[in-house]
Amino acid sequence: MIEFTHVYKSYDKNYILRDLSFNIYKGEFVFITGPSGAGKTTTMKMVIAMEKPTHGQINVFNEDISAIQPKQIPFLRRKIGFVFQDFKLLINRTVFQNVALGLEISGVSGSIITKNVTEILKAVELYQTKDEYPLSLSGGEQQRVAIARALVQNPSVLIADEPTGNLDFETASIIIDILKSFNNKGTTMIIATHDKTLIELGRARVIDITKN
Amino acid sequence: MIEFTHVYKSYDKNYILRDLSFNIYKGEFVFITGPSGAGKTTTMKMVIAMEKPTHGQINVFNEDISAIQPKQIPFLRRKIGFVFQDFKLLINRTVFQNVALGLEISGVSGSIITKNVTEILKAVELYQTKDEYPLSLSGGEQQRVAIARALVQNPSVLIADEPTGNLDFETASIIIDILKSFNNKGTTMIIATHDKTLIELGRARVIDITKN
Amino acid sequence: MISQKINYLNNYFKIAFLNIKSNIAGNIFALSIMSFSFFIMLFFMLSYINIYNYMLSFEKNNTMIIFLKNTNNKNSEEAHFNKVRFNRIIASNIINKIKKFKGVKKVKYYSNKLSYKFMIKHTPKIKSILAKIKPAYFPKIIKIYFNSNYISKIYLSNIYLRLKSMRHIKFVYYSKLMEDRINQFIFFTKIIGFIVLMFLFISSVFVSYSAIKLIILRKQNDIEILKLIGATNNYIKIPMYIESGIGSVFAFILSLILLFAIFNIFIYYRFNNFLAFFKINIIFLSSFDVFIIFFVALLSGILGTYFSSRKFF
Amino acid sequence: MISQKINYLNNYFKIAFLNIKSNIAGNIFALSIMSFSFFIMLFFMLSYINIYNYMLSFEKNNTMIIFLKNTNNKNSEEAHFNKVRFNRIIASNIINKIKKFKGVKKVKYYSNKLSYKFMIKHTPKIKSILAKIKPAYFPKIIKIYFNSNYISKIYLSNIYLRLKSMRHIKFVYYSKLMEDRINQFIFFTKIIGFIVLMFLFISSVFVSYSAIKLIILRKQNDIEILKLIGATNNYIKIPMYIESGIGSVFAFILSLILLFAIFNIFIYYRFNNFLAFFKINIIFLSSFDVFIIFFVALLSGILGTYFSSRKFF
Ligand SMILES: Nc1ncnc2c1ncn2[C@@H]1O[C@H](COP(=O)(O)OP(=O)(O)OP(=O)(O)O)[C@@H](O)[C@H]1O
Ligand SMILES: Nc1ncnc2c1ncn2[C@@H]1O[C@H](COP(=O)(O)OP(=O)(O)OP(=O)(O)O)[C@@H](O)[C@H]1O
Ligand SMILES: [Mg+2]
Ligand SMILES: [Mg+2]
Repeated sequence: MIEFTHVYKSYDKNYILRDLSFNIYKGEFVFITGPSGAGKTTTMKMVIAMEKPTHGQINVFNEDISAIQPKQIPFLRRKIGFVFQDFKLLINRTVFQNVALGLEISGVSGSIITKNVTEILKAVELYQTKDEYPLSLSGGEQQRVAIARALVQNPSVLIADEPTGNLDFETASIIIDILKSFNNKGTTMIIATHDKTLIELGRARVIDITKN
Repeated sequence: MIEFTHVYKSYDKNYILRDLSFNIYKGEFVFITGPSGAGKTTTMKMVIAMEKPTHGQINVFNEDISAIQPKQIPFLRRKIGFVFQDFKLLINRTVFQNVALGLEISGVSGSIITKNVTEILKAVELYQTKDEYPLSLSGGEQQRVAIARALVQNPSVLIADEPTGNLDFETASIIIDILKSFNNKGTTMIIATHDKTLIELGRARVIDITKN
Repeated sequence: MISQKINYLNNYFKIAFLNIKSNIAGNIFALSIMSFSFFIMLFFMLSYINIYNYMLSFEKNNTMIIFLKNTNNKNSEEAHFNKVRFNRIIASNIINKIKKFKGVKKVKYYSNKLSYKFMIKHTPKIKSILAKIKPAYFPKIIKIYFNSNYISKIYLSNIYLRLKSMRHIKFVYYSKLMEDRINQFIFFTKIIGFIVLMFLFISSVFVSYSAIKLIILRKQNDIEILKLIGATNNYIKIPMYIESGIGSVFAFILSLILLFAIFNIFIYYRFNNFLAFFKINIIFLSSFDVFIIFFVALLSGILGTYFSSRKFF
Repeated sequence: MISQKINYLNNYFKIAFLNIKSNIAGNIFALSIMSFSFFIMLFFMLSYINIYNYMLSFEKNNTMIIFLKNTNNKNSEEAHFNKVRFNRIIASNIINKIKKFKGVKKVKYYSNKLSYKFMIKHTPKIKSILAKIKPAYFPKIIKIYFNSNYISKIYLSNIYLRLKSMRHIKFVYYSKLMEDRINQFIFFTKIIGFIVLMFLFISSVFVSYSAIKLIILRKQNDIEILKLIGATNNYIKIPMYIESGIGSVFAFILSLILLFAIFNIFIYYRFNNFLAFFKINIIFLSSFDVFIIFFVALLSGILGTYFSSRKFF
C-alpha cells in the first residue's frame, strides 16, 4: 500500500535519508523509529506529498506520489489521517470545530459531522472541553485533539508523528487502544516514536530508518 | 526559594489545583509529575507570574508573587529560565538569534552574547544548525533550542516543562546531563514530566501535584 | 452531487462569515482602508463632475450676437418714429433669413432700449457708468440661440461668415476664442478625469490587494493547515472572494454615505451660495455615476483578492 | 550604566531594522497606505492653498473709485479748455485731501479720456459697445490704492463716509458687497480648510493606527514570547516607535515626491495655461506648508503607534 524504493532526501545538499526502502501493507500497524533528527517526520511528510524525495520512488495506493497532479493532492490527503508532531490546530476554532474540519472540507453534511465528532471526542476523553479553544488546553489535551481530527474522517491510513510525546502512561495506553481498535477495523497505522514503552505496548513491526 | 502555600487555581470555576503546598530549596533538582491535564504547566506558569493563583500564596526569591508590581515582572523572569512545552521560539529568527534573545533583552553586549550562545549551542549539539530557522528543525531539535535559550542566561532557577517529550533516550540523557551540570553549579532545577525513564535517570525529589 | 454542491456553497458562506468574525480587527481595518480609498474615488468623481459641469455651462452658452448698423440719428420726433419703424423692418427681414438656417432654435431682437436694459442687467459692476449713457447710444442687437446638438466649431464659423456678408449688419460676436479655449479645456478635463480615475482605480486595486494580502498572511498558517488535511484550493479561495465581496460592498456603502453626509452638510451651511456667486452650481453624483464607482469598487475588490491570493496556491 | 544604555539604544535600532526586514510585505503595505493618506493630505493642502490664494487675489484688490461730478457741457473750444483746467484744479484739490488720510498708498486721477481707455481695457467683452460711446460721456475718476495692512471693513466704510460728504464728488464705489462676500467666503474657506485638514489628520492617525496595529497583531505572538523571557515594555515599544517613525518619514517623502511629480506633469503639459485663462495662478506648497504636513505626518505616525500599542501592554 505504501512503498518506498531507494528513497533519498536532502535539504541543502545534506542527505537526511539515504537509500530508504520499505513496504507497508494494508491493515498493518507499524512503528517508525530513529533518534531525534533522523528523518522520521520527513519520511511521513513524503507520504502525503508535503515533501518530495530527492531521488527514488514512493508509491501510495499504487500511485507514484512524485508524479501526482497538484489538483489530486487534496484527495490523497483526505484518505490519509495525519497527526502532526506540533499538532497544527487552528487556534481560533474550538476543539469541536477543529475536529469537524476534516469532514467539512469533504463536504459532509452538518448532522453527520455532529454525530461523528461527538463520538470521537468522547473516545479521546475530551467531550467536556469541546467548546474550548486550543490555547486553553494542556499539551496532552491538544495532542488528543489532533488525534481525534485525524481519526474522525475514518481514513484508510493513519500517520501519527509522536502521538504520545505529551501524554502520561495511562493516557498514552488509552490512545494506543483507540488506534488498535481503528486498526482492527482496517485502518493502516504508521506511528513515529522513540518511546520504547509505547513500542512495547504496541507490539508491532518496527521500521528503524537509521538502519536502512 | 520557591514556596507554594495552600494554592488553589481555577479556570471558569473548575478547580484544577486544590490546596497545593510545597517548598523548593535553593540548588535542588525537583521533578513535578501528574497525568495529562493535572496542572503541571499551570503550576509552573504561576512561578513566573504568567498565571495568578485563585487563592493561596506563592513566594519566589522570598517575595510574594501575587503582590508583584507589573514593572517588576520582567526582572523576575530574567532570573528564571523557562523551557515551554510548546517551545515558543520566534519563527522569523534563526536558532542563534533565538538563543541570544534572553541575553539581548538584559542588555548584554554583543561579544559576550556570541561567546555564550556558541558555547551552549555546542553543548546541546546544535551548533551546526545555528543559522537555520526553527521551522526547518525537527521536533527534538526545536526542543533543544528552547532549552539552550533558557540556559544561556545562567538563571538561578530553571523551569522545564516536558523538556524531553520529543527526544529519544540518548538525546534525553545528554540533556539531563547538561541540566545536572548546571544544577551542580548552583541552578535550581524544576522539571515537569510524566516520563518515568527520565525520573529514574534524574534520581531526584518528585512532587506529584495530584497527591497534594 | 447537487446536494453536495449546495452543502459546499452553504459552507463557503459559513466560512466567510466565520472568517470575518474571527478577524474583526483585520476586517474593520481592511474595510476602513477600502472605504477611505472609495471615498477618495467618489470625492474625485464628484469634484470632476462638478468641474466638468461648470465647464459645460460655458459650452452650452450656444448663442451668437449680431450688432446692427445704426441708422442716421435725426433729432425730430417724426423722424424718430420713422426710424424705429424702419429699423424694425430691417431687423425682421434679417431675423426671417436667420430663422431659415439649420440648427437655429430661437432668435431675439433687442432694440436700443432693450439692449440698454440688457447691459445694465448683465454687467452690474459697471452699472453706475452705463446708467449715465443715453439708451440711444446702445446698439440694436439680434441674439441667436442654437440647438445644442448643432454646435460645432465649423458650423459656428460657417454661420458667422454667412451673417457677416449680410447688409445692415455691423458685426457678429460669438467669442470664438473663448469657445476654442473652453473646448480645449474640456478636452483636457476629460483626459485628466480619466487619468485620475485610472490612477484611483489602480491604487484602490492595490489597497484592496494589500488589505486582503495582509489578511491572508495572517491566515497563512491556517491555510497551510487546511491544505494539509485535504482542503482544495476552491475551499480556501471561494470564501475569500465572498469575504472581500462583502467587504467591498460595505466599504462602498460606507464611503457613499460619508460623501453624501458631507455634501449635505455643505448644502446645509449654504456654502454652495458662495459658489453660486462665482456662477458655480454644485450637483451630487447621479445614480449612474454611483453605479460606475460601485462597479469599479467591486471590481477592485475582486481583482485585489485575485492578485493577492494567486501567489499562495 | 551609560554603556548599557547605549547598548540598549543600539539594540532598539537593530531590532527596528530587523522587524522591518522580517515583515517587508506588511511594512510596504503600511508604507503605501500611509503614503496614500499623506498624499491625499498634501493634495488637499495644495488645492486649499491655491483656492485660498485665488480668493486672496480678490481681497488684495484694495482700491476705491471716486466718480467726480461732470461740469456743465459747453460746446465751444475755449470753454472746453477752461473746463479741463477747472476740472484739474478740483481734482488735485480732492487728491490732496485724500493723500492726508492715514493708510492711503497711491492716488491716481483718470480724466474722461483716461477713464474711457481704462474701461475699454478692463471690459473686453463689451469693448465693441463702449467703442461707440464718446469719451466725453465717461466719468472722471479718482482711484485710491490703500496699504493692504490698513484694509478692514470699518476703515473702508469710514473713508467711504468721509469721501461722500465732500463737494464735487458724485459717488464712491468700492464694491462693498463684493468685499463682504469674498471676506465671508475666505472665512469659510479657512474654516473648511481647517475642518478638512483635521479630518485628514484624524483619518491619517487612524490609518497609521490600523497599519501598525495590524503589524502588532501579526507580531503579537512574538511580543508575548519576548515578554515571557523577561523583555520590558520599553524593549518592545521603542523599536516599534522607531519603526513607525522611519515608516512615516519614508511615506511622507514618497507622497511628496509623487505630488511634486504630478504637479510638474501638470505644468509640463501647460494645463496651468488654461487655469490662467480663468485668472487662476497655481503655486506649489511652500517649504513651510511642507513642514507643517511633515510634522502632522510624523505626529500621526507616532500617535497611531501610541494608540495601537497601548492595548497590548
Ligand atoms: N525544511 C527543512 N529545511 C532544512 N532542514 C530540514 C527541514 N526539515 C527538516 N530538516 C532537517 O532534517 C532533519 C530531519 O528532520 P525530521 O523532522 O524528519 O526529524 P525527526 O526524525 O522527525 O526528529 P524528531 O524526533 O526530533 O522529531 C533534521 O536535522 C532537520 O533539521
Ligand atoms: N487558559 C486556560 N483557560 C481554560 N482552561 C485552561 C487554561 N489553561 C489550562 N487550562 C486547563 O487546565 C488544565 C490543566 O492544564 P495544564 O496545562 O496545567 O496541564 P498539564 O498538567 O501541563 O498537562 P499536560 O501534561 O497535558 O501538558 C487542563 O484541563 C486545561 O484544559
Ligand atoms: Mg519529528
Ligand atoms: Mg503541560
